[in-house]
Amino acid sequence: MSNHAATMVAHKHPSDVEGAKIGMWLFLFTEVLLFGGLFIAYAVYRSVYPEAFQTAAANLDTFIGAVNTLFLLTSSLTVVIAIVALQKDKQKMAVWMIWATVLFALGFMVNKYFEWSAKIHHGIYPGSPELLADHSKGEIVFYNLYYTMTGLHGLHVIIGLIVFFFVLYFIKRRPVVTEEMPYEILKNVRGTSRLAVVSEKGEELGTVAQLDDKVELVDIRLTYEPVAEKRDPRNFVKLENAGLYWHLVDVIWIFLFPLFYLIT
Amino acid sequence: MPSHTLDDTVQNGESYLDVKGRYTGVFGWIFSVDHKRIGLLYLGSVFVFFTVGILLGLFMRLEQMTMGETLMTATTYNRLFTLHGVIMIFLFIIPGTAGTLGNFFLPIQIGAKDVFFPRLNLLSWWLYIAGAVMALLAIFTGDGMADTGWTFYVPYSTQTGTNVTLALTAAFILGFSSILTGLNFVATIHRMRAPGMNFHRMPLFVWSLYATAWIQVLATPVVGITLVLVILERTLGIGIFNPAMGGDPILYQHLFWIYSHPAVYLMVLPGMGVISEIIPTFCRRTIFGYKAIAWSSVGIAAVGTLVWGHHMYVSGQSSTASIVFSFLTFFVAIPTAIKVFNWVATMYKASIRVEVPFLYALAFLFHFLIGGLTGLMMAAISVDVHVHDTYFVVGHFHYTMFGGSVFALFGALYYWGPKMWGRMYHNKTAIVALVLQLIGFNTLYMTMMYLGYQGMPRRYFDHLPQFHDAHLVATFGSWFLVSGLLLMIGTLLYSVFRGEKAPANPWGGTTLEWQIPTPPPLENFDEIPTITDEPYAHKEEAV
Amino acid sequence: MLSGASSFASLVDDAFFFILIISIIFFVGIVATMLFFVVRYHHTRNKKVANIEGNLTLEIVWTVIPTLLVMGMFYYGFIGYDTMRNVPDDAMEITVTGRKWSWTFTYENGFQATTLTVPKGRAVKANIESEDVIHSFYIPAFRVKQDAVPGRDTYLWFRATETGTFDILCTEFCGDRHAYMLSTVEVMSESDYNTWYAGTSGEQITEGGDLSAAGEKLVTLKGCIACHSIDGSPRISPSFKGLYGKMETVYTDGKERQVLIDDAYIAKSIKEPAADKVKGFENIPMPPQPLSDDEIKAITEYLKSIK
Amino acid sequence: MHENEHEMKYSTYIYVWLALVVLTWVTVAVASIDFGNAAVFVALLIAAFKSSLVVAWFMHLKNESATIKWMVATLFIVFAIFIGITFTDYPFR
Repeated sequence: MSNHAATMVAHKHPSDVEGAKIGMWLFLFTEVLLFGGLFIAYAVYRSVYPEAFQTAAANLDTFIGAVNTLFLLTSSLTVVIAIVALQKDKQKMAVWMIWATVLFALGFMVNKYFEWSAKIHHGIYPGSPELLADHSKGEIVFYNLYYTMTGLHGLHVIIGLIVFFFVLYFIKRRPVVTEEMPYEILKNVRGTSRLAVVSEKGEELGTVAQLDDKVELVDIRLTYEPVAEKRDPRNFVKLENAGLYWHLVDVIWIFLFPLFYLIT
Repeated sequence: MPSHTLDDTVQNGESYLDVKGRYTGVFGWIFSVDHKRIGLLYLGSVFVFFTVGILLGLFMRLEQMTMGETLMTATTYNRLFTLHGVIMIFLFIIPGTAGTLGNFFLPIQIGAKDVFFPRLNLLSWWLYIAGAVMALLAIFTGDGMADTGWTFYVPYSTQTGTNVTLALTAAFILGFSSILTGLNFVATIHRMRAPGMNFHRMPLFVWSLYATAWIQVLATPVVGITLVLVILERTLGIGIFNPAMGGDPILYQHLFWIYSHPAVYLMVLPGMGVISEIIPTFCRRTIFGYKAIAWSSVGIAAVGTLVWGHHMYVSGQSSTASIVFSFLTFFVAIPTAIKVFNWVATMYKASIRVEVPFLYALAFLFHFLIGGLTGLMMAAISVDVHVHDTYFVVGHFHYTMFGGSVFALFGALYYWGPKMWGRMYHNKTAIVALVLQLIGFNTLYMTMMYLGYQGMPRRYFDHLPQFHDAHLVATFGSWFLVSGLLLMIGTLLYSVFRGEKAPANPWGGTTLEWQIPTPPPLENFDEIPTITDEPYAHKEEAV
Repeated sequence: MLSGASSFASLVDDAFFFILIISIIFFVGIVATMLFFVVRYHHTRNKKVANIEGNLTLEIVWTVIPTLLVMGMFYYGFIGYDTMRNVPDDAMEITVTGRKWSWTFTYENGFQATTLTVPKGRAVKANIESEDVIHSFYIPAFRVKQDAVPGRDTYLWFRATETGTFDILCTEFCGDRHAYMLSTVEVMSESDYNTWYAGTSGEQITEGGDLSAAGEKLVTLKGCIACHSIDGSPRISPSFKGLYGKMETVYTDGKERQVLIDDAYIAKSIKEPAADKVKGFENIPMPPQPLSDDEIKAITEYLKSIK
Repeated sequence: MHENEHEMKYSTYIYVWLALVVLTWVTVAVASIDFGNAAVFVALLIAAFKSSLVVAWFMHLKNESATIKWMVATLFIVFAIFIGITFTDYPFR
């Protein structure tokens, strides 16, 4: 089915990579503007409460932030390396690099987990009594934004992880898939009627076309060799689009890091 | 893509309505990735919600016939106008022209076999349905439909006990559906034009959809995150807009209108595109000022993103902001005026056939002029301070949205209906329906504008005695309007199933959709045409 | 048209009519041309069409002329607004407080009332605040309007030019009784106003005099009667009539129980409205009211008096 | 299939990555310098530079068609307008 569909698409706009790219970029635009709304909110509140933002930012751990930045930058590097590897038909290298990306992304999330739980442990989370009682309004806004923006970003990291697992599945999947083949399909394959039919004892009974009512069951064994290590070109597009998405997640963090951790 | 619904044995040239695919019956529709079937799916669902919206509006008018409580309590009334707004905006007008006619005719008009991402196209319809179901769930679960108005202003929307969260989730999903349609259209227009069809040979409907699609892609995400922030405040207490937590409720309005103002252009631009198709066809001549009309669509979309603050003159934003926004707002009038002048100039030295679609185009111009000109009154700050949030605004936006884009949609259904379902409408019934609509529409909304200038605020369950007579007149008008609308929906439905068979080109149109059989075959064209001329090349001697 | 009663009325109406007249000229002109073309170039009269593709001069003309006109309109709207935002130095100040669903007006001497009284001919600056959600303070006859935003103080000013009584409305949707968040402004002559103002006092209502009468004033002033009627008629909250001394079924932490409505219950309901919610009204949120003990006592006395 | 893809080299990407790491160090280092009100602009400037490296090389925008480049430009113009016009409000209250 999927192969059939693919040929039909190709028929409509023969391997139009450019169009697929336009689609992907437009999708990224919507992601940028989704965060964009929050960046507008950040800009507004920072202009309203400049001192409070600095006080609150000083409470965030710059070291953890910087480490996380490095994690994401490096994971971006491993993604592009995976893409190049796939382009050079080096499947194994590509798979390893995607695993590295996944690992860095997990490292990022683990860091984030410790960072958030430390803050929550100190009673700093949206709507907490300590936050509302001991902090100025500007700081409350800062933490609300911090949790919303890094939370949404974290959600995107998780989505990215899931996407990479799918890509891994597609790359590691054997290029030729063995499927059960019902007789209805098999009979349409050209030449089937000329296949020789052999009894269990080994004597020849004639061709499929000559079968009569006496035969109760035909056991068909097909042996074929899958084409090993032949890349499926669609995997490349999948990995590239996953990569584009992942770099966007990186770009957003590149802005989140100084805005929340460094403006002390 | 059609392959999913296709046997390999499909006869090319067979109508898309008759094609037997992998699925049959209703599944042959709701799983079809054919852009034409998706267009009709949208059309059907959109008109179901339109009918509901009309009836909600009628109930509101009936409540206003008397002072005090008559039909319903204030609580019910508040939910009713919220639902009316949500349905009419998110479930009707936004997908109304782009989702239905855009899906159906955009690929045909540019000489393509489908949109660029056919499966994504089906997904956006499914998301539309998911959003609609969510909105319906909001009515029947929890404390019932939100009572905030479709604008969901904080802090009221974060405090009310009604089911705002579910209504917002519905709006978010519908927004996502709209984004996917826009993304698909941009990719389609960029990559799938037939050979020879450069941007300046595209039909003007396609131009308007192009501008619309960009608004959908660039503005919708901002409102998406804004609605999410309100949901977060209601569920997790993250009060980004909550003044008790240092937040600013006016920031919500900025973020909301960053989308929702351009959204009015994404409601009206496709309507303008339709008018740019109907007028040259029935004038039997080329359109006057093709490039001016085409680029003014882009101009409207561009300037439209700069003017959201004119909804906020009295909100408490700075006076500077009000003045800047007022100044910018007036510039939207220019490309709009250019369009109107060019349309009228197209009628000059033409050979005009006065058919129902053309009458609707005239009605569009009539209403849209009133809507646009009253828009100028409200763009002027001092006047808006007086009329803001009164019935004047309600009248104004019904003139532009309803009298404008929706009348264009009606005209388009009479114009393109014969192509879509291959059958003609009943002429006399259609004209009677139009006359009823015109009488009712103008009585209702002109009276509303009068009431607004007298000081009648919008979203009032009840009214003061001095407003009573005008309210009565408006309600009378609504009866004419509703009967005209129901008659029209009836006659269109009749034409779908029982109408006379339509010829391939009943109006003598020159764009590509008129050059293929009626109803169109599954893949539109046997052979992709090569374009050598402008879209509205009519012969000098009218036939 | 609605008669105007402030110095802004003519500013707004003039700008409105300026735009209206230009609009009518354009509207009539365009519609007439359009209809003329439809008749003149109907296919029965004109078979030969002219495929005119455009005309640059015309395009420029109908771009430039509307641009100039709308700039004129902008200017007209702008000068009106400019006047509205620049308060004269000698303006008297009044604080307008919006809450669900009533307005309270506080004068410079501390006197509070639920209707507004202003002198004719003097500039009045209204400082607007909100206690809960966004409201909008609107006096159609004066052509003024400004939102009351929680957490942010806004203002407007006006100079009344006619004596009489005019409507005050709320124009930002604020809930069930939005349409009844009404009040009036009474414009008096300068001398009448001075006499009236001299008779007001900013003393605490509860100071001296009849406690029950003070309570009656308070339930109006604090907006209680927006939700609680005093004549037994149904509104969104229990009526005050006959409430005191009644046994009522309430929900406390989700459990039903019977309570006697006495001084203690009333005090608690005012300070912690969510603690014991009367059955049938358990979903109606009432905000805690920042009232002094004296004020609560006065209200309790008043409730006792309306059996 | 990918004849339109430019040749890719591992080394280019590693250099870009190194530049990004160095710039991250620079951001952290200059954060301790007191630029006053300009601090946020310095931080944003470096962030903008870093992200344009990612967009141009890692997302290979520099090899994309003019159409896509124009689209990206449109996005940033629109976003700049959103922020810019919002700031006709807050500083003037």
